[in-house]
Amino acid sequence: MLTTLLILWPLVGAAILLALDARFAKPWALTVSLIELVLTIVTVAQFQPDATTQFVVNYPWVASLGINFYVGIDGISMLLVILTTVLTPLIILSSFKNSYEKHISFYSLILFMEMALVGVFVALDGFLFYIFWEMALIPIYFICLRWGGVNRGAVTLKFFIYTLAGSLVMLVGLIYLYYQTPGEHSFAVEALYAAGQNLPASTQSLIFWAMFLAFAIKMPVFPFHTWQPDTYHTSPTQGTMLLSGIMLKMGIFGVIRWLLPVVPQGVNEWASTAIILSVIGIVYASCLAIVQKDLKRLIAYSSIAHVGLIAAGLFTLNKIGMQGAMIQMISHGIVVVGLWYIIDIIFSRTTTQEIASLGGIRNSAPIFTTVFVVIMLGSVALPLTSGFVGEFLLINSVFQFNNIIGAVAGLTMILGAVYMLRSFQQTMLGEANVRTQNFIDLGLNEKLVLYPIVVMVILIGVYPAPLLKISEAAVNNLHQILTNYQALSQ
Amino acid sequence: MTLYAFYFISFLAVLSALMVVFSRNPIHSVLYLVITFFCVACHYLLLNAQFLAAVHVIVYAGAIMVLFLYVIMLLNLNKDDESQKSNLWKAGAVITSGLLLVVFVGALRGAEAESVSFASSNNTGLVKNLGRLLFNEFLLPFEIVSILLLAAMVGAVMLGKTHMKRAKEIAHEKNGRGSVASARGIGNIKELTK
Amino acid sequence: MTSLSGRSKVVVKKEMTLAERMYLPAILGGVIITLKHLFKRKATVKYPEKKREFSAVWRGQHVLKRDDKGAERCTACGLCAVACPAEAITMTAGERKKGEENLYREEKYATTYEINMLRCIFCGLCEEACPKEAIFLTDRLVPTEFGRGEFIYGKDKLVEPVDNRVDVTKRQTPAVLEFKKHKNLSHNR
Amino acid sequence: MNENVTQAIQGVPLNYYIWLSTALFVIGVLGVLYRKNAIIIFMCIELMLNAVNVLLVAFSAYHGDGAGQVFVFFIMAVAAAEVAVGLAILIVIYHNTKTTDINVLNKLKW
Amino acid sequence: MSEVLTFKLILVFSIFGVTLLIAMYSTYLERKVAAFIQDRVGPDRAGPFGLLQPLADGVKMFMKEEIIPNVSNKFLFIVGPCVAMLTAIMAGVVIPWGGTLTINGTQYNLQIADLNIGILYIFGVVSIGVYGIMIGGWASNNKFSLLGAIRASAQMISYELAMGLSIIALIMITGTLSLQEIAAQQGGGVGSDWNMWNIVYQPIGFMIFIICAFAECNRMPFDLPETETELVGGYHTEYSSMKLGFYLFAEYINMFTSSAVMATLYFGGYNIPFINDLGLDPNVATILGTVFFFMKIGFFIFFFMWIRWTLPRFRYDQLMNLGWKILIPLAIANVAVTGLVMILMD
Amino acid sequence: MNAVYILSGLGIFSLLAEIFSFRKILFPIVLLGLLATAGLLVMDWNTGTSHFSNMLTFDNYAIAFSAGIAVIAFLWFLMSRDYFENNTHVTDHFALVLFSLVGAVFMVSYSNLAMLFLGIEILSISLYIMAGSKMTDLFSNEASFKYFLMGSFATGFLLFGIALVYGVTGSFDLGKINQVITAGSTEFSALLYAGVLLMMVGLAFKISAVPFHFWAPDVYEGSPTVVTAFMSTIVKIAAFAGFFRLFATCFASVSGEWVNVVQVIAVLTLVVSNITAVYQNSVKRMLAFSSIAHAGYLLITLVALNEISASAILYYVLAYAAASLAAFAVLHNVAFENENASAESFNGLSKRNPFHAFAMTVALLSLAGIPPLAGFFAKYYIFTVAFESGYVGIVLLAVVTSLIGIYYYFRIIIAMYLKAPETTTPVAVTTMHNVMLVICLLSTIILGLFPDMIIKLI
Repeated sequence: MLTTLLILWPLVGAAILLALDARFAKPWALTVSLIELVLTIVTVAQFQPDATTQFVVNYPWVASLGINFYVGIDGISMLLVILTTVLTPLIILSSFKNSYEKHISFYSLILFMEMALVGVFVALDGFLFYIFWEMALIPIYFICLRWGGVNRGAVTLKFFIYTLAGSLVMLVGLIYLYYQTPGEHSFAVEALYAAGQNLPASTQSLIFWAMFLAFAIKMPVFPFHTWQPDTYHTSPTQGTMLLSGIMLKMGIFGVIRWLLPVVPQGVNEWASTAIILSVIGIVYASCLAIVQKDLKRLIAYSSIAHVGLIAAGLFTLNKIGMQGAMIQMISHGIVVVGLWYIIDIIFSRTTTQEIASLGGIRNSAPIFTTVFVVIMLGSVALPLTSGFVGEFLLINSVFQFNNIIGAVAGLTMILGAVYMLRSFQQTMLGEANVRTQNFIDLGLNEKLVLYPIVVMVILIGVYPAPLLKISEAAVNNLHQILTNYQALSQ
Repeated sequence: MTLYAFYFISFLAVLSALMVVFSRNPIHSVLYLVITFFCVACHYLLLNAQFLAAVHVIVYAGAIMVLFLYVIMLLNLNKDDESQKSNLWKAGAVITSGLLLVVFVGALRGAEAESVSFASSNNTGLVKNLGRLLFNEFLLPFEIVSILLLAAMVGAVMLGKTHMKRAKEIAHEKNGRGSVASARGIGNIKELTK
Repeated sequence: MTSLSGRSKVVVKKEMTLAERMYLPAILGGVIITLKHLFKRKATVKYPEKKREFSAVWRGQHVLKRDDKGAERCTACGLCAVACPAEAITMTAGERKKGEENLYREEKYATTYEINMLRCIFCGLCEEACPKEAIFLTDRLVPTEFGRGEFIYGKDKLVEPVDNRVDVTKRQTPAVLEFKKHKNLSHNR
Repeated sequence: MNENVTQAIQGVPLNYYIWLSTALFVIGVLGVLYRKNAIIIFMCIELMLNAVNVLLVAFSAYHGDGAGQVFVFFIMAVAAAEVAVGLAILIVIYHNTKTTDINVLNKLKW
Repeated sequence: MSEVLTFKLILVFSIFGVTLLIAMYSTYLERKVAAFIQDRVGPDRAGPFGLLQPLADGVKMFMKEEIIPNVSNKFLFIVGPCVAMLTAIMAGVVIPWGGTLTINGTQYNLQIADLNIGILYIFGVVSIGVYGIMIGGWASNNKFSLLGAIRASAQMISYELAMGLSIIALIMITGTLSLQEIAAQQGGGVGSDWNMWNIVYQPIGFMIFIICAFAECNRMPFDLPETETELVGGYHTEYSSMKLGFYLFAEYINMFTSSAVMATLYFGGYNIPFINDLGLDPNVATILGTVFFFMKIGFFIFFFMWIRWTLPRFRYDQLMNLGWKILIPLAIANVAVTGLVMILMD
Repeated sequence: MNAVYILSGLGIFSLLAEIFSFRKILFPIVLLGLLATAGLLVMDWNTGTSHFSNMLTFDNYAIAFSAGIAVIAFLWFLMSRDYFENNTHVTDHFALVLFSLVGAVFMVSYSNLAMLFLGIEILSISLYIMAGSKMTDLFSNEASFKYFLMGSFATGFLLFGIALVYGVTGSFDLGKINQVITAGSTEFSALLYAGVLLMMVGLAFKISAVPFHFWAPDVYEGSPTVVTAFMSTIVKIAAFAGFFRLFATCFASVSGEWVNVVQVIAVLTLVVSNITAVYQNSVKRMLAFSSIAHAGYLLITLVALNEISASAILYYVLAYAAASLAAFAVLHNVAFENENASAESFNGLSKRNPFHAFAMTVALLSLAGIPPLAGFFAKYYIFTVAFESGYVGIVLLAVVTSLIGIYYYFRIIIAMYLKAPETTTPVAVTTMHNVMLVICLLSTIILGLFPDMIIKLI
């Protein structure tokens, strides 16, 4: 029941919001997201950190097609739900000083998005997962379209078609799996697991690619990433936050929940390819990030690099990698939201995001600079920041998989440090120019957003155990399944 | 005997059908089509469908083709003012229909049915039998045809009538211009008398 | 104005009743009228065999009269041509030669005298204009011809033959004769 | 008399009628494609319908089943209705364009 | 078999001859009636009472100069009158001219062909009759002719509808389309098998039919296709000589045929009331019947002419209004009432 | 059967209304009548009666489609109120529309080929006229005439097919034909084959499947927008339901013979129409191509014929109709002066009339097949049907083409939300339109959320 409430509450909130006066939109949206957060906390409090799936709700929805409203939370979902519900209030809060036109629809879209995201993470029915997956696409599309920057029409369309193409292929795969489910056809996750695992290896490979394409586009992994920098660049800050902070995790979550256990043999066969792609992506994105002149694009590419690492770690199929992926998802989400907000702040005060035309902000805005430093360090995975735990585990797992690849993947930290520090140096340090000399330091509102992020970055870096504990059992369980099949196939 | 009659009538039918397509003058086409229809009526007679033959002549030759002729005359299309399609197009048309014919021939060649079971009584074409069928088995379609005809009638009248109305409007516009002028004149007078 | 004859009807454009609009009674009435005519006496006269009586004042083909001795009365004064409203008459005058006294009554006579019968409207003004009582309109019909030219009557057709005089006494009723005596009237001057 | 007719039918194989109507039908199609004058195209369509009628009557006679001939009635009724409507449309067009050449009707691309 | 065939051939030729003869003398009659109605005597020079006048007219027609306009469509110009004539003559095929003659024990039917769809046949033939006029009018390449042709076609199509509807009511009563049977049904003797003429059951139907027959024959007051005051001569403006003669002939033949149809359908055809009760020899009765039939036809022909010289011509819109707004609804009502009465009588 | 009575009665009533000056109350009466039609139809549910010596059979399939048509017609009337009001021949138009609905009901409920033929013709003839109802507009004339020519041409093919089938089977009754075919006398198989294919060609013309589609865009573009809406919803539904009824019941036993052809047609339809739609500038034309594309999706069900095909089609057409009507209603209002509006005329609609923009967005999303709207489930069902019969290739193709579809649908969405409007005047709308849009949107969403409502019907 709690799960249903988690899904429905933002929707109800969005609906009420639509009926409200424009003055109450911002506070109401924040309230809704905070209540959602409270609900999550309640859930976490009741959550048993074991391998079981809890808070299961299972209603028949389209009985004739074996589709059920089947949701539940296990460790992996729990983490991501937490991430979503934590970030949403921050994102909403971050938009308070912006005056978007028609902001009622803006906030209701964000709430709608939250609903879809939570839905994606808790769905235990393949079809339901797909529905939420696509539903998440619509609000973000409209957010980018209506409140985005120049050339947003073409860019968002590209983004939309890209992701939809991937997900449609995934749908085909899902339908195929559905027809392979034993007995009464069903989309339930167990049934799909059973169906997928019983398929011959060649078919599994096909399914693997069908599903992987969707997830890879969403993440995005190297050859499928072309939509991402443009979209990130064009979207309004909140859109970008949603995209990179949470939506990106949908892809990784998809891999964990709907790819690895479904077609283990296919995964076995193609995991190395996926890893290589991811690693190529890391290097490629990092290199591009170095030469970027635009802060937003730089972060966009860094995001590709980070996510590449997560994917690579995940596909090594060992426990460390998976756990690292989990923690890194959280970390990356938090950090990247912070970074986007910082860029937004810079942009709103200097009307530019070009690295070259900035500089010397440190002089006028020390608090801001400090916050920036912490978050940036989180991003470059300095020890004791959140990034470190995840990246360390991930690189470790890739090393276990293959030394050379591991070494290459390790570049991500170095290159990340290079471009992040360089950008920091160029924007914050040095001589102040006309644009930056009157840089106003953080206001209350901004502090409200950034301080929690800073706290979380440090907290997770210092004491990640509670988070790890939430997902540990589930990850172990997953790993168990995979190793079983690895053993079976060898 | 009947076979020769069949050959002759068929030959005439096909020939005049071709002439429908290839004669330059629309009126000639109409007349050739009338000849084709007569041939078809003769075929009906050969097939012992007398009632149908008569109805065919009345409906097609007597009404439909007269209507065609009427329209052609009304629109005065007796000139050869049809811009010819390009030869390429014509060749394409001939080839397409040739292909269609080939396809038909190919499809129907297998249908060389020599033995067809004849019904014991071959009075199907008589009015009485047809009437019985029409008013028992096919009663609903028969009634429904009335709706079809009603719709066609309403539509045709509507199209025709609106056109008349438009002609009136044009006339009215012309008059209207005059009345506008006169109105202006009145205005001027009013201004003058102020 | 009140009608003197009392035959005129006032036209009223009233809405017709249903019975009237069906027209059937009216048609029936019409049909009966025509049927009645079917049995009426026919007005046709079989012309060449049977001729209809001319009225006394009928004006037919002209004649140029001769006097009792057989001499032409016409002196080609041209009054008839002047009087003719249709410009149908034309003539040329000539002088009488010696030895022609029995042919022409006066010294001057018409060498040609033509009436275009296609132009003539048979009004009789020539007859009235003639001071010599030379031209008269008779009760004869102008026969049909095939050519236009043949309708231009010369003297050959107009002058009465000596031995076959045309009777014009009908034209010379006592009233006419009496009228013609009054020389003081402008007409007869 | 009916005996005569039955014999007459037997004298002509059903195939011949199938061929005949096919030929007429194809000529109709040819006309539709070949000509430009809307009225003639329209007439060619009528020709196609007639080909169908011949076929139906032939089948009906050979099956000894009147349904085919009844169907022909319906086709005729429909043809009549179509002609009425079609010519009405044609006249409206003609009044707007002063021609029945379908090439004038190219405001909308094909 | 061959005897019957010979008889049929003789019948065909005699009917053909009689038709032409009657058409010829219709022209004479027309002039006579016109004259009489106008208090004249009409043609009376050629032969006694002018009876040879049609011959003289025919000779005149043949001798006239044959003019084919240069701009006309020559072939169709000639085809037009031929079609008109052909269709006019064809209609007589199904009319029962009399009962049966018994010669040498063989029964001969005084009808060329007893089609079971006789009425439809007549309709078919009549409906293509308009082609003659339309082709001729169009081929003349003259606007008056064309207008005449257009008027003719519109008029004939319009009135055919009402005509058909009026006959449907009749057919509902008779239950057959065969003219022979319809005629036979109206005969009989005193007693149980006595049948009235159809006019008794279908007065309104007859009225509609006769009006439509006027229109179909392009007779006054419906002679819009050839209104000489408006269209010079309508569809035959450009015609001369025998081609014109064909058109005129066709018109009279049509008149004759429609009179025959009217007599057959509504006035008992060749039946004479009570003749069966006189106990005459069947052959004599048949011949008497045929004579009587021709008398009926003669009356209707006379009626055609009578009306012509009585009523003025319609205006074109009046013509159409009459056809579409009065006759067709009336005919439909007639059908409905007939149907109702039939149901009630059952 | 009651539906037929009511609809034809309404048609005649509207003609009488002209005489007795009922014009004012005609509109509500027609609306009520349509609802009554739908209600009466639903009351016949599960009775499966056949009428008039098996001319019409109102089985559940027929009832579902007829009721659907009645409801869609109801919405259509709401949408086209002003079309009727601006027209001089109000009652005639009403009558024509109602008669064409009668034809549509025949097309979904026939069980004799004669009724199929007559249904098609009643529907078409009324539409020929409606397409040309803007007399002075040459576009409209042209559309009408093209529709007419192509419609009659197609009828010719259909009839030839019917004749051949009759020749083989000796009957027009679907049941009897099926019996004969299943009995499997191979003597005439070539004739039968030709007949079936010709009928398919004829019907493919009517549903404007691809090699036979070329008339559709022109006609859709030229006709008045409301008529286009009618054509692309009700007509399409009726035509496809008729098509399906014929091939799924009558010729199902020889499906091996024709399924390849349908497959080719479906593939062509999907590819060609979607690609062509991308290049269209006029919104109406784009919607026309989109409707052709949807015919392609529907054809997939015929390729992969199985027991859930019928319900898939029903669901698809309802979803499609709801979305399509909404889109046309918006187009009608936006492009009121300019019937052939390009995508530019949608520029900034979100500012001129936010509700319309929203409605259009939802409609287009549904057409594009974005979950959780009805359009998605519709496509999904079709994919599952195809999957179940093992046509994975076609499904993949359909996936690709629906991606292309998104491209052109989203162009309008982008225009509405992104581009600056040329004029800032708000788009005026009537309450009727808003009600109609709300109903369309709600049904799009509700159908999407609870697809089982429809799916379990047949």
